[in-house]
Amino acid sequence: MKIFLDNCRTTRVLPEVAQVVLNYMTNNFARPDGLYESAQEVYDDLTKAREFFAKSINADSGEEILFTSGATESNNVAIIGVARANRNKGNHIIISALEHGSVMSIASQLKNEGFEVTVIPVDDEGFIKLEDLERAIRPSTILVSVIAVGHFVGSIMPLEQIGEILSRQSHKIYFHTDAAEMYAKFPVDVKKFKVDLMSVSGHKFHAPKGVGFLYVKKGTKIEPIMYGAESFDKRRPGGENVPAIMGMKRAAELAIENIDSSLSNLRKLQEYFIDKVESQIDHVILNGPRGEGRTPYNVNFSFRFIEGEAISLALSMEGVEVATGSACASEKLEPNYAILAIGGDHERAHGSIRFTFDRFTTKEQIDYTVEKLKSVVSWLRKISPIKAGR
Amino acid sequence: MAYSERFKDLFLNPRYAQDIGYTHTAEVVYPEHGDRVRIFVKIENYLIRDIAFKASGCPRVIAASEAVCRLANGRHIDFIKTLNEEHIRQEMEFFDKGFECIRAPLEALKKAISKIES
Amino acid sequence: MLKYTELVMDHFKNPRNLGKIEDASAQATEGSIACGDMMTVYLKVEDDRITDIKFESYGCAANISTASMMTEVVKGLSLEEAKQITWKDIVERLGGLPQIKYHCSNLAVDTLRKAIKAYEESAARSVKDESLS
Amino acid sequence: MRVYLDHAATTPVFKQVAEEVTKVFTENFGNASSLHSHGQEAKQIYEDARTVIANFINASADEIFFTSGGTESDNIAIMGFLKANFPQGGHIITTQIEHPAVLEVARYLQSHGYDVTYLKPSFEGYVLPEDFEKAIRKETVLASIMWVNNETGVIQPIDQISKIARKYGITLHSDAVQAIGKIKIDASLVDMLSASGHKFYAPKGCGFLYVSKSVNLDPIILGGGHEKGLRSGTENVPGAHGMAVALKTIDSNYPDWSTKVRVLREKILAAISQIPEHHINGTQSIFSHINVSFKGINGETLATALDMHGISVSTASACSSHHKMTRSHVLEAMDLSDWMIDGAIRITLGYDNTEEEIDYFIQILSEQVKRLRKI
Repeated sequence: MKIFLDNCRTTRVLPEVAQVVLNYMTNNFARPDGLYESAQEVYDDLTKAREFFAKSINADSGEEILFTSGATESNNVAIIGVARANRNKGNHIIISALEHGSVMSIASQLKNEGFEVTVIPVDDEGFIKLEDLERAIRPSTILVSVIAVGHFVGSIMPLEQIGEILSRQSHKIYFHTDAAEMYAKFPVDVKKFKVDLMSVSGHKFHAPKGVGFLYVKKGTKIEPIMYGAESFDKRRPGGENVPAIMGMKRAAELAIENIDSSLSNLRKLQEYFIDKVESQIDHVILNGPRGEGRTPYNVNFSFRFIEGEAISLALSMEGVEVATGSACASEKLEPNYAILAIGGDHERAHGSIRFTFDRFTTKEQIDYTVEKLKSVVSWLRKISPIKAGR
Repeated sequence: MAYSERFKDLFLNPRYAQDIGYTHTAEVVYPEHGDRVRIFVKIENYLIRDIAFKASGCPRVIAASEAVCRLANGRHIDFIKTLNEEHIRQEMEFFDKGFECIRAPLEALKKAISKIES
Repeated sequence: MLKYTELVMDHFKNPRNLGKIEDASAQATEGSIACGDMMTVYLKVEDDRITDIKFESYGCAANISTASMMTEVVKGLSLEEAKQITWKDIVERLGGLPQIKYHCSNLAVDTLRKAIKAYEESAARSVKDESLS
Repeated sequence: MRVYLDHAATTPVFKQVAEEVTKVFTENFGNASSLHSHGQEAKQIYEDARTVIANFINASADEIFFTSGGTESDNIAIMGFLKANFPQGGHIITTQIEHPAVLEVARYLQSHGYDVTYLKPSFEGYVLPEDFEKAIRKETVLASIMWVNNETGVIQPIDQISKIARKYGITLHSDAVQAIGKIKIDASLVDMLSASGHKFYAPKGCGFLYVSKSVNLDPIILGGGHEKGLRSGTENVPGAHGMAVALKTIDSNYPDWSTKVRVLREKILAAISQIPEHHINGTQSIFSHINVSFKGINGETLATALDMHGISVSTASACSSHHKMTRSHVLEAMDLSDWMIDGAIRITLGYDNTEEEIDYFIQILSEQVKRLRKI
């Protein structure tokens, strides 16, 4: 059996979606800026896609949707673009401690450019505290970026309350959220969240890699980070990746169609999985929150006395593919910052395993995973010099 | 730009791009667009007995010229004075915003008949 | 990112000489959990020759594999020969490791050397003890 | 019949490429940065693609960086190079006929403390190596000169420019978007080179940047440190694989296909020569390009008439809805007459075109030119 439980990193492209992409690669392959009819058809499809995505997040118009190569680019355009364009208003930026790596790198780049960055901590379940945010706001604050759902520990951030706090300020503070783990999994409403910018990545919901979008609320002052031919959109030069965009649209339609039932099914499955692991394996710690505050797409456990890369590799040999927060699995050899951010120690980070589902994950797969997990954990514990109580 | 069947017909099969014996003519040029339209009319008793055009320019100018001719042929010059851009757009089935170049042929026609007192 | 050879995977799946030696001549533990790697080596020494060796590991795949290979290589060697073994020898025997994993292979050799040193110190002590009596 | 003759704008994805890409989408969909076997398979495909592409342009695999396309490659090359090596400013040489991805970057740099010289092309559409040499100053740090022009198809004298750049120790970037897959490219002539997948029958949304080992760049998209930190973002494995398969396909069919396209082009040129008062814009063009103007006919009008007969070509100048005529900056820089600029249509052939299609095209072209001239 092959079970892919690393869906937070990427998902498979659904056949229905691949079909759409294939069609736009080989049949409707024209560029939307051509003068001829086939190009015009593509232009119309692209415009409809823009409107579809706008509607799917309750934005006002398709013009607020900027297609990108994915969430990393979206995050770059949003944060660097807003920071540079609003520098005359202030040089202070606030991010959370659980941001995606790209946001972290962007923040340190901006520091080099003379911006000040406040990283607000998270509590031991992975939530930011609103009073920390309020305290961090200064007159020079121009942008707040908070991830919608923590991608390691699954905490759903209080976007609505953050938006509320920011809108109460006497000066304009732009609000960006990286919604890579939220879009097409939860209902998303940019008006309810009061966000100005939102990053989305296609390959997290069964669309191809290399495509995503950025919601940019009308009136947002933003500078491009790349320059080139004026295409659809001045904010992002270069021809649109139409096949991938159309594939992303199909993927989003399919996901959103069943969004509520997917959520409730996964919620049950998640509880079942957590219960089973906690009752059948000793010395496990659930990283991140329990219940409603956690995305049902994510479970993250630390297994004490053993190391995560060894666990994930052993599981992979049994056909179960997961991610680990162990330093040994990272190119930089650093333990997972999210586990450290929620107060975990290095051992907990090294021993952490992230299981992330998609809406097709089944109970049989969970049962199989738990069985294999039990044997892998007990085998690795047998060979470990560290034992419980030592 | 998606063109309607009507537009395609006007552009591909213009019946009035011809040479006629005319009584009045006028030309309008939009230099910034590179568009040039000349309208020829044969007028008898305030009626347009024959009409023709020559145009060089974008497809919209050519289609609009043909549309103007089709609308105007056989009509009284008072009717011509009531024509506006909207009528031409209807005739062309072309509603994309902007493209002021499509006004050129109607302007030329009105200029051609402007000296006639009714 | 990380591509392991068949041999590395085999040693990871079926580590040789795993476990404890209850009446070990010497043992040593190296590394720390905070760094993500830790292991213990148990030696049985007779006539300055390693007659048995076992290990336990809290560590990643590369650590488990290099430890396993190291025990195969040194079993039967004299202490002097065993001291000459380097992490490079082990990595070569495994058919290579991803570069960023080299440090994991260090740990196996470091722990071995620490265990040999522990043996030599205790042997020296016992020689001293003998000479005193 | 539908005839697509706008391959310089974008190409259809080869059937076999599309199939391979779809397979990677649905089967080897892992994230190339993950440890598990899905991720490892994806990584393998990704790295193999890098090697194939490197071999294709006489580079080594560690000199190939994947990007989202030509525009991004150009941006990273130019801005990344200056940011890393000359953040305080300097002099840059480029041409008036570059793609906007280079021109817009140059304009941005001009407003941020850099000095830029834009070389003017000859009437035939290429820049002269001696002009390049004359433009070099003590403080010149970078030159960006395209390999093949996108509008005229004119091949630029990169080998001679390369020699001059080497002589003065100037780093040389070339936008080779229109060249890759059509003519043999030796990347070692330059220090950086941009390419875009959808111009050579691979999918949209992927491209690559060749960066010689001796050149250091700063990233412009930051994140998880993918592509050795130069271009962050989850690896577009299907895209990279698609590019490799497309290049391999071109490579193995090149003698047949390039001959076919050359023959078709000759056929079109022969037909055009029968039509009075025309002008071929640019000489020494690549074998897939024809840029031609017919006196008295607006290019957009001719293109529209062709489109209404199912034929897709492009024009360099067109009316936009914003009350202005956009004219080709390339043809303007070549100092062509107004009728040549406003009348230009670009016919770009591809490996998928057939003789039957070209016969049909020639027939419609002659008819429409005749008809429009009457109006």
